[in-house]
Order: sequence, then C-alpha cells, then structure tokens
Amino acid sequence: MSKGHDRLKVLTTVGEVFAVAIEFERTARDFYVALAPKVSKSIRYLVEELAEEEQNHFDLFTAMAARADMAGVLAAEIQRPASDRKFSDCVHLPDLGEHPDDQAVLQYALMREHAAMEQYRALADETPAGSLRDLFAYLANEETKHKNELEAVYYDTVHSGGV
Amino acid sequence: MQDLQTRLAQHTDLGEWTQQRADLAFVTVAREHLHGLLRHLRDHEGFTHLVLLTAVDWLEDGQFQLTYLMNNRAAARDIGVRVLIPREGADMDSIHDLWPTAATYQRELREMFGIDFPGSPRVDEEFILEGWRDMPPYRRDFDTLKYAQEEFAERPGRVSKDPETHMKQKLYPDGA
Amino acid sequence: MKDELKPRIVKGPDGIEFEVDPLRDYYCEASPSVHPPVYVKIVEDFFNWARSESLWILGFGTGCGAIEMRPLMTPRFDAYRFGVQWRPTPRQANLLMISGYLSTKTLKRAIRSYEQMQSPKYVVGLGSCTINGGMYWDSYNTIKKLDEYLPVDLYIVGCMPRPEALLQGFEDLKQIIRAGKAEGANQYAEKFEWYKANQKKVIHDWDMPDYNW
Amino acid sequence: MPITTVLSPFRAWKFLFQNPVTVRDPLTERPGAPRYRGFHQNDAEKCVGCGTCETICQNGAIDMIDVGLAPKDGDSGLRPRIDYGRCCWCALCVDVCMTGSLSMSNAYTWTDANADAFRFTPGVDKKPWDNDQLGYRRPEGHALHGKDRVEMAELEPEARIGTFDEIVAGYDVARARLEADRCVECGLCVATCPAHMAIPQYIKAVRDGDYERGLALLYETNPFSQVCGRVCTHKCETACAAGHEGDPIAIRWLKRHITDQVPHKDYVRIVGKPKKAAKGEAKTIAVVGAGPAGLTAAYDLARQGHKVVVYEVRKHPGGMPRYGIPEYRLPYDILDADIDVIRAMGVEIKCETRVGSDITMDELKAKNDAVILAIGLHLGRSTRIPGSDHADVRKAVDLLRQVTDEDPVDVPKSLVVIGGGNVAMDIARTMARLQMKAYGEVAVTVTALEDKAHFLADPDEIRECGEEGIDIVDARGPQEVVIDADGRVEGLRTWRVQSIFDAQGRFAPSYDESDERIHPGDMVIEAIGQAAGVDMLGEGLTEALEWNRGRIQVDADGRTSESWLWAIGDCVKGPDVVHAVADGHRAAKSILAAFEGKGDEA
Amino acid sequence: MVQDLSDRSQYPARNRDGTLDVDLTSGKYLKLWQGPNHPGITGNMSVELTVCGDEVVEGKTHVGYLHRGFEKLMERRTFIQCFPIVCRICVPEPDFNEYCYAAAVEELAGVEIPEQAKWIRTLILEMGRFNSLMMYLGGQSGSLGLGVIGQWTTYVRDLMLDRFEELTGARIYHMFILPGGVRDTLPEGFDARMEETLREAERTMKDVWNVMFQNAVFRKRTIGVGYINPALFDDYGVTGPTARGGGVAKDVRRDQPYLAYPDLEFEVNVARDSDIYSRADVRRRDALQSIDLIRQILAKMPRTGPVMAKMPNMLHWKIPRGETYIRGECSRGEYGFYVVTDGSGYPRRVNVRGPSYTHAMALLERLIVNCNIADVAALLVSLHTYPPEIER
Repeated sequence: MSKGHDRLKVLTTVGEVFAVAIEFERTARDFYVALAPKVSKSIRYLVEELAEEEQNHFDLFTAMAARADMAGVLAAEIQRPASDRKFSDCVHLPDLGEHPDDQAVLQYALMREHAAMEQYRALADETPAGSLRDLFAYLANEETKHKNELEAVYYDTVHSGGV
Repeated sequence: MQDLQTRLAQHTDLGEWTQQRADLAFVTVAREHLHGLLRHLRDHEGFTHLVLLTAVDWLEDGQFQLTYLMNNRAAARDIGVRVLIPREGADMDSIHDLWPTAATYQRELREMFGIDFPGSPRVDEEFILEGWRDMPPYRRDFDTLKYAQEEFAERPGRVSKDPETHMKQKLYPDGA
Repeated sequence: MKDELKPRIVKGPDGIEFEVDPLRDYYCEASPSVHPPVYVKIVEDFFNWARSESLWILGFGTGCGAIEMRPLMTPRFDAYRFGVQWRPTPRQANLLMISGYLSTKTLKRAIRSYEQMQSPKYVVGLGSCTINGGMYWDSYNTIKKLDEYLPVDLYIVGCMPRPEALLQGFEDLKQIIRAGKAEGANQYAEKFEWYKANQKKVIHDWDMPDYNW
Repeated sequence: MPITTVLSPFRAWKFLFQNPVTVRDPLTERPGAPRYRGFHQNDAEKCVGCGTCETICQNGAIDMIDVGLAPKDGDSGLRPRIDYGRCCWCALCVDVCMTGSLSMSNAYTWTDANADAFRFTPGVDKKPWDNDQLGYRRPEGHALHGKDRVEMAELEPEARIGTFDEIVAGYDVARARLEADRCVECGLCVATCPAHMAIPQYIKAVRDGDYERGLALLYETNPFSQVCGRVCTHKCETACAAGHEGDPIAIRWLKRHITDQVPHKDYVRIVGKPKKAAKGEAKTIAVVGAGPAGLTAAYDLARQGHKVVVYEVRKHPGGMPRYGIPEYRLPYDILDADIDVIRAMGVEIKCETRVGSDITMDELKAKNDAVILAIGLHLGRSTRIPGSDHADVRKAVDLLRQVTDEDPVDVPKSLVVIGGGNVAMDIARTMARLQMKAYGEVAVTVTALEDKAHFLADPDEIRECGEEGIDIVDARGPQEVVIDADGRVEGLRTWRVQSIFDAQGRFAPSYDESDERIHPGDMVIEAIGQAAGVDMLGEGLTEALEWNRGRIQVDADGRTSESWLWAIGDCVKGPDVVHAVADGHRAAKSILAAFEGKGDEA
Repeated sequence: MVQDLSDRSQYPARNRDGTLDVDLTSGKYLKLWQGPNHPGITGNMSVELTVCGDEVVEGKTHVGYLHRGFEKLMERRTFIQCFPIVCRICVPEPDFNEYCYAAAVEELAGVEIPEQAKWIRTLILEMGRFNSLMMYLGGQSGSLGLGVIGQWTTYVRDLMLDRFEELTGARIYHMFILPGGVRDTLPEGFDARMEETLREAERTMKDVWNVMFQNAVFRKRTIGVGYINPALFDDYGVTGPTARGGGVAKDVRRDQPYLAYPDLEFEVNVARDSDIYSRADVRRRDALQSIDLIRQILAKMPRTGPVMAKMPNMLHWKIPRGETYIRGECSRGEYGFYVVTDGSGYPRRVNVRGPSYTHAMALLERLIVNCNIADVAALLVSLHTYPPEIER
C-alpha cells in the first residue's frame, strides 16, 4: 500500500480528536465513580483517586475546547494516528467483574493511560511544528505523568518484593 | 628453678609454687617460716637482693598477701615469697634485720595498708601522707573517688548523657 | 602538732632561760591587706608595666610541670629575655607557678610559699590538674580546683604545657597585669576567710598560723 | 690535681664565638610535630555520638552532650565535649573512635584567666585549630577493638543443596565470645531495633558466659528470640557503630548463640511464670493469626494473667516464619520451641480455625474484651502477564506453604522465578533442593526487575543462591509466560529493564524491548509480592473500619478505628519479623492500658 | 683513698626508741630543712637535717609531696586506662613505666608483641635514658655550682625531646608504648634527624668531659666524697649506676636481657671508687653508650611488619588471675612493676619498684651522716633520685 493512500484514510479533525478525548475522560470518570461502591473499602481509595484524576482531565479538556481561540484550530484536519483504534476502544468500558481487586483496577487504569499517552504523542509527532503540535505534546505529557504516577502505585502495591 | 624448689622444700614447708616465667617463681609460705626462709634464701641460695616488699589486699578472703621479691643476680632468677596474713589487726614480723632497706617498705605498708611491723625503725612515722585521718588508702575498701568527691571541690557544670538512654527519651519515650 | 611547734622554755647559750611559742614567735601573724591602686592612674599603669616586665618565678617545682621549666631557663627558649627569671626564695619572687597537681602535703607548702611572697604577686596554674583535677580527678591526695585555695590569675592548659605555651602564658599574664586585672593578691586578702576555710578543710594537720608572712 | 684540670674548663670559652641556639620566636616558630597530640578536632558530621570516647577516657574528661542534633538511626545526636581540666592528651579517645571522626591537631597553646573556659565541643564550638591539617590521627591499622567479624561455620554448598538442613552452624562459645568482645556497648543499635532489645546487655552476657541472664534479657523484649536470632532483618547491624570502620557486630548471630546455649527445657524457668491476675481482673482476648505479631501480643497479655486464645487457619502456628521461611533458614523445631514457651505462659492456640467462616469477627467481638488482628500477608501477588493464569504458573507463598505442610509438589525439571526479593530466593532455593532430591541437578532461573546493585534480597541470600547453582538474571521485566502448542509452559519471555527508577526516584521500570529473552522452564513461579487477605473481616466490619491506602488504619499502638480491635504485624506494617514482634508488644501494652483506663469498655 | 665515713660511733647516742638523742635547745645542734622548696634538692622532696657545725649528724628523707596514689588509681582503671597514667609516675624518664606496665600485662595475658615493636620500645627506652642522664649531669654539676653544664645538657635533651615528639607525638609524656606493642612506626626521615641530634649530643658530651669531669673543682668536691661501701649494696637494694660506680656490674640489660638488648652490643660501664665522681662518670659513659645503642638500634631494627599484636577489645579486656614482676634497667637502676591480676578487667594491684625508693630513703639516710652540709645536695643528686617514683 502506498503512503498516500494511507494518509487519505486516516485524516480527521482536531475537533474530533478533542471530542473523543473529552468523552474518554468522562466515561472513565463515570466508570470509576460507579465502581467505587462496588469494591472493598480497603481499596476504595484507589478508585476514588482515579475518578478524581479523570475529573481533573475532563475539566481541563473541556475548558480548552471552550476557549474562543481554539475555534480555528479545532477545524483543522490532521492525520489519524495508528494508535487511534486502541484509544477509541478505551471509551468502551470493560467488565472488571463484581468485586475487582486493586491490581485489576490498576491494570485497567494503566492500560487506559498508556493508550491516551500514545495517542497524543502520535498526534504530536504527525503535526507540523506550531501551537497545535504544542497542544498535543502537552496532552501527551499530561497523560504520561498520570501514567507514571499510576505505575508507581502499581509497583508499590503489587511488586513489593517480599520479605 | 625445679632444683631450687626441691632444695627449699627440704628446708621449709612450702605452700603453692607458681612458676611464672623460667626465671621467676612465686611461693607461698606460712608466716612463721618466712623469716627463716628469707634468711636461707639470702645466705645460702644467693638471693641477696631484696627487690621489693609489698602487699596485696584480698578483701574478699579477708587476707593481705605480703610479697617479698628477691633476686639472685648470678643465677639471673627471682623468687617471690608470699605470706598470707589476716586483714583484721594485720601485723607481721619485720625483716629490717635482714635488709635495712626493708624498713622503708614496712613504713609504707604500715601507712598505706595499715599492716604493723613491730620493731621496724620509724614504722609509725608519717611517710607519704600527712594528716591522714581515713582508713589506709591502699586498702580495697577505701573508695578513692568517693573520698575525693567529698573532700575536694570539683568544678561544677558537667553533665553527660548516655547515648542509649538519650535516644530512648527522644525517639521512643514510652519504651515502645 | 609537732613537738618543735609547741610552746616551751629554752635555755640560751648564755644560760638565760626564756619562753618560746614558735607559732607566735617564728611567724608574723598579721593578716594580709588589700593594696589599693596608686592614686594617679598613669603611675599605676607605669607600675603595672614594670611589674609585668619582671616576672620572677619562685623556683618551687610543685609537680611534674616543673620539668618544662628547665628548657625555659636554658638557652634554647631563654625566658630571661622576656623578663622572666627564677628565684630560689619566695621573698624574691612575685610569680608562683603551680606546676600541675598539688598533693595536700605540697599545698600546705605552696600556701606558705605564696604567703611569704611579696605583693603584688601572681599565681599561674599549669596544666589540667590545676583546673579540674586533671588525670588525678579521683585521687585522694590531690586537690582538684586550685582556685579554691589560692587566687589564680591565669591557667595554661596542657598535660603538660610545652615551654612555648608557658611563654605564651607569660605574655598573656603580662597583658593581664598591664591591664591592672591581676588582682589575685588583693582578692586573697579580701576573701581571706574563705580561702583559709577551704585550705583547712583539706589540710588536716594545720600546725601553722593562719598567715605565714 | 694536675694543672690540666684547672685549664680544661676554659675550653668552654669557645662558645663565645658560636651562634646561639636560642629559638628567636618560640611562639610562632615551633608548630607541633605532624603527629603531635594537641587540641581535639571532631568531624561532627562523621561522629555518631556513640560515646565510646567517653567510656575509654580514664580521666572522665568527656561528656556526651546534646548539641541540638536530632537522634536518628545509628546516631545519638550527642557529641563529645572535652574538659581540658581533665584531659591528659593520651589520645585513647582518638584511637577508639568508632567512626574516625575524632582526631587531634598539633595546636598546643591555650591560656585563659577563667578556669571554666576550658570545656568545648570539638567540631561544634569553633576553635582556631579546627582546620589544622597536622596533628595526631589514628595510625593505620592501629585499633583498640577488633574490626573484622568472626566467621561463622556453615554448610558447604554441595552439602546443603540436597537437604533442608540448617545452613549456618551458629557460633560456638569461643567464637561467640570473640565476636561479643568486639562490641563497645554504645547502645546505638537499641533505638533502631523495632523491639528495642537490650542488645549491649545481652552481648555482655555472651562475653560473661552468663547465658541465663542473656536469655532472660532476650525474653524481656522478644519471645521470638530463636526465630529472630536466625531470620531477623537485623537493622540494628546497620546502626552498629562498629560498622563505620569495620564489620558491624553480628548481633543476630549472638542472639541466636544465647538461645542455642540454653537448653530448651530451661527456657520457661528462666523466663519465669506469668503473673496471676487478681480475681475478676482477668480479661479474655482473641488473637487472629498465630504469627510473630499475634503470638507476641498473646505472650505479653498472658504474662499479665489474661486469658488469650489465638485462632490460626493453618495446621500449625507460626505464620510466615513457618510457612514463608524455608526450613534450611529456620528449622521448624526452633520455631516450635519458641511457641512452646508462649504456650507455657497459658496462651491457647486453636489451629485450623478460619475466622470469618468457622467463627466470625462479630462472635469474637462479642466473646472477648479485645481482639487483635494479626493476619499477615499471605496472598501472593500475580504479575497477571499473559499466560500467568496457567496451572503451572504458581505463586511463591502458596508453593512454600505446600512444602511446609508436606503436601506433594510436582517438582519441574526446570523452572523460572519472577522476583528479586527474599521470597524469590526462598522459593528458588527450596525448589532447587527439591530438584536436587528428585533429579540430582538444579535448573532454576531467577529473573528480577532490579539490577544487582538494587536487589531487595539480602546479599548473603544472593551469594548463597549462586553457590547452590541457581541462575540469577537481573534487570529482566516479565512480559509473557510462553506456552507451547500442547498447552505446556515453555518458559518466560522478558525484556531487559533499562532503568528501574523514574526521575523522582520512584520504582517505575522502563524496558528495552529489543533485548528480549526467553528463559526456559516447565514452571513459572511468581514471587513479586504479597497482600493481606482481609475478606475474613466481613463486609460490615470492612465498611466500619477506617482504611489508609489499602491497609487498616491504626494508631501508633495498632488500635483501629474500632475501639475493641487492634491490627498489627505485616498486614499493617509490611513484612518483617522483628517489626511484628515490636507491634505485638505495643498492642499488648495499649490493650493493658485500655483495660486499666476504661475497664470493660475496651 | 676512700673510706667508709658512715660510722656513727662519735655521734649522739640513740634513745631506747631508736631516735637520736639530740637536744636542739642545747645550741649544739641545729635542725635544717633542705626542701621541698630549695635549690639543693632534686624535685619536690625534702631532707630534714640535724647538723652540728657544718656536719650532718642525722638526715631524714621526707617524701609524699608528689603522692597521687597511682597504685590505688590503677586499681579502678581498666588495663588500657592504666596506660596513660603510668608514665606520670616518673617525669624525667616516663617511658620505663610504660614499658614495664605493658610488658607485665602482656605477660599475664599471654600476648607476644611484634618484632618491630620490640625494637621501637628499645629505641624509646634508650632515648629516655639519654634524656634522664642529661638531666642528671646538669643537676650533678649544678649541685656544685657549675651551672653551665645544665645549660648544655638541657639543650641536647631538648633536641632529643624533638625526636621524641616527632616519633611519639608528645614531648614529655609520650604514651606510646601500650599493651600489645607501640602506637606507630618511625616517621619518615627520622634516622637522619636522629643522627644529627646524636652528633650534637656527642659534641656536648665532649664539652661536658672537659668542663665538668676535667674540672679541678668538680674533681676535688666529688672524688672520695659520698662513698658507699659496696658491702652495703645488698642491704640497701642498690642497683644501676650507683652500684656500678662501686664496681658491681649490675645491669638488668645484661643480667636478664629484655626487648632487643640480646641483639645489641654493649659493655656494662663500671667504675671502682663508689664515690660521687665514679657514679657521675658511669652515668656519663652510660649516656655515650645510649648514643651508640640508638645508632645500633636504628641500624639493626626491622622496618616492616606490624607494631601492635592482635589484641582483644581493650574496652573490656580481662586478664586471668596471676602475678608477675617485670624489671628493666632505667637510667637510675632497677625499675620494675609488680602486677597482680584477679581475672577482672582491672589490675588487682600494681606496685612500682623504683630505684629512688631505696636510694633516696634508707641509703641516703645512712650516707648523709657525717656529710658536710655543702655536700648534701651533691650526694643526693649523685644517687640520681626522682621523688615521684618513691611515693608514686
């Protein structure tokens, strides 16, 4: 397949990207909020923290999309990155079972953050230098930080190493 | 010094014999044999040099050990003669007739241990101490630190902390 | 009290008998008195300068520190060039160096020597032992704080202090004297009772008058 | 007299023509020799305030004083102050200094009219000679106490690999005395020991050969002395002052030595009988979990005359020391001996009783004046990498338990362990022994995320693994359990770990995907960590309790938000035997205080 | 030429209690205190003289002015804590205490010290002997008004103290010989500087010979004065140069060799007249011998290997029950430590046997009778006494 053909298939707009992102964070937040009462109180703090974090991101993205100076940018067409599929999949919620344990919750959260991070990084890479690229880079960075936080929690919880 | 031990045993009732070095032995004798043994050692065995005369306080046993150390220069050997005497009312026969210099040692023992040597010249004169009123200071039951603290003023203002206790106070005062 | 110190009738070579009370007759009993500074300050300053430049030490080796005095008396360190010299008798000396620990027996002699010295006179404590007992802190026979018994103008630390440290001490003492702060002898007179009480507490056979001048 | 004797003295006149030998400026021209023992210097940073200088000073010239430094592990915060009204400049304090912080400058001049001026804290009070380069430093190799640890006899690798016999022999009396002799009794270790054991005192008992006194001292603070004597994490040894310029004292081995020297039959006599509680004063306490924490609390409470029942789900009491620590490190009879003493105090242990099903927490609450939760960390964590749900992917804790209970284990010909902690080493070495017995050869690979420099396991464990033919591959991140076409485990696929810590120093491995390896093995064992099984609490209690990041929230004494319930040990503090013991003491103390203060309300 | 003058027959009779029958009120006798604060006394001690005219009829030595109670203090110090304190027992030659004490506890504890330490100990002892003898020569000549010798010998002694300082880290109390060995090895360049010091010392010794020993006044006042009958040596425990001045070749270094002395070549210095001059001359030759021995030691000593034996923790070092006596030949005679241990961490008893103890007490009191007042100081110095070792 030629590169040109690929490119035609994968074009999307910034507005679309943003919409998916906001949806991504919203569903995640709702998912965690709904999950919280279901998990044991002993690990509820994890779910609550995650919900809060997602809420923050949701707020951030919403605020950005609403800014007047974003209007032009949102309409711009960009390449759809290879990671898009994975990212979009994340919007669909998994079934963690009736009483998921901390590790399951963390693994799911990690997977989501990883997908988001890759998505934005790919977008940034594909976009020519400019304010739009900076925006994606910023988002990618946000998600990376979040993922790193989660990883630390994950290793702390799971890989304690034993006596 | 095996030979010496054998010879002396024929002459005197010897107590415990301790061979400390090839050239140094200690032997315990009863106080009544001491004078004769020392004279014999001096006159017949060549132990002409009285190296020292001193006492050891075995407070726990209620005894003083007197040690008479003698040297035979020609044979390059020493013998220490030990005599155990009761601490209570301690006294001992003087040997200043054998060695005039022993009088000095006996004066010191009189003063520092409270062991009397009747007949020894100037044995009751003050020797080292002056105006001493307490018990003889070389006795084990004399506590020099306590005496010093009561008698002499120390410079105040000293405090010291024990590391273990200090850490306990600071880090886990209730012991847990 | 020793026999020779007891009052007695003595027959002189001329055959005349007379009574002798050694403690009264052989000593002067007058207590020490405070010497006020001279009326004019400049004169007092001059006196102090003169005093500071002629430190005459009583050659009384009271303890081990005395051994470091000898290098000072000899050419290598030559303390004489700094106005310091040693005198055999208290009458000619104005500086008493307490060279380390003082046994109570020596303390008695040191007090006598000090009291026989001419005012203004100074005391320097040599080594740790004079400060807080030094390594004989638990000894039954040495004093721990020299300043309880004699007024000390300066301490030189060390065990024992080197000749160089002693020279430094002399220089510092000179400064103190020049500044008019070497008031040990006056202090001794002022707090005479206190000093005597301390002295008598540790010298059990006190068989001399209170002041041995 | 010959005339020459009159003339001869005149030869002295030649000195008239010689240069004088006088030192021109003695105050500045003559610094002390390079070795001169002048005034003290102390590197206050390096000093740990152990007070050994004070101990050796025959002049009582040194005080350990508080200079405002906060005490911390291995540093009392005190610093030596020297009284120059006492010092004799013998430099024994410099010779004995445990860290080498104390030294002497070559300065020697200090005069003052004030006798009180001659006290100072070197390194804290500024002095002109603080930075002098010359002066007495302890000569190389000159030491007043032994620097090197006394070796302990242990089984050779060939002899130990085929059996579960204990590896280390323990010190014999002569060696123990030699090792105990090195201790300077500073006591810095006591604060670091979670149980605050009387370490200097029991080491002294070893020196004196008074083992009964030693044992009594041990039991004052630790009823698991035999266990701790073998498997304690010995943090005390990192605080040991001797470790600064030599090997720290083998505190753990000396503790073990005491317990080895006293016949077990004498233990109860030495420890003494428990108190009899006054009539009506005796309370009943339930302890969940017969591990070190729970049993320690039970021991303390029983010694005060209270009735304690311990509920244990397994066949035997002991908790992790029995089910987690292999026999070659901690023989079962040793553990049993410790537990026997605890039983002798009147503690009742009900084994094979599962709280939550056989008896509920509510029932315990109702029947007892206080309940202690000491459930440990018995759930093995899984990596949950692809393939990890295969039947031949096992968790280390489960497998160790199986071995302890002598349940049959299918020993694979080769296996891979995931994990770099002591549990990983334990399971690797346990399986290696079983392999040796079954096949006569060892084929165990341990893969760990950490590189060798950051290994969690004890260096001794790593060394001994190597000796026993276990292959440790460091810095490998597990990615997948490889399963062959027949559905059998084939091995473990790993990536190389590039770095294990992120910029903030947190644990967050990053991988080099290009460096991929497959470690062959018929079985994969996960030994990456453990969790507490808190299901037994029941939903109601779980909701009622306050939690803190996945663990039950407790106060300093282990009391939970429910006033009748204490939670102690690994399940709240993380894994460590001696911490568990310390926790047990604290909880017992807190419970006793609660009984005193509030009567039945607790 | 010489005769025993210590014949009491023509002097006052003794009372029944042994005291001299002297009536001080008669005007015939006078009591004179020489010391403690007196230029004619060695250190802080005193001699109570009863004189008739300018002749002494009785002399009593008084000591205790320097008593610190070492033997008591050591009983409450651990074995290592005794190490700094022992040297203070004798100020001018402190190292002998360190050696005797260390050797005694080493013997009782069964410690063998390394070879190099043995040699360094020997070196230090010889340096100390030299220093002590320098003090003696200055004192002996000074006691007769010949002050210049002291000026010279104090200077060479000081040069030797510089060597002490660079080797041991201190001038007077070296605290270098501790149980188990010595603290450190020789510093770099020590040999060359020592050689320089020794050359200076030899030059001074020549001057001392010319100005002191070849001096008519000195000879006149010392030859035939202060005679000790060699027959009395054993009665009064006379050792060292004092005995050797009377023809008895008593020298522990030869009689019962210790440390590195078996490997060193030296002749025991002896003189025959047993008067002040003979004793001074023996000591002068001893000083020269020390110079030679120091050279020999530096040439022969091993420079490698440890200087400390492997020791247990000094903080709680216990020594099994036992007793021993260690002697050595110090500049004044036989110096020894009698140490008794009882299995604890503290010495049970330490008794220091210093030569001054016998020389300055009983012997002096015997010799001083009949002596001219002016010769008392010379006689006393010629016995080479250091009071601190008498009373400790």
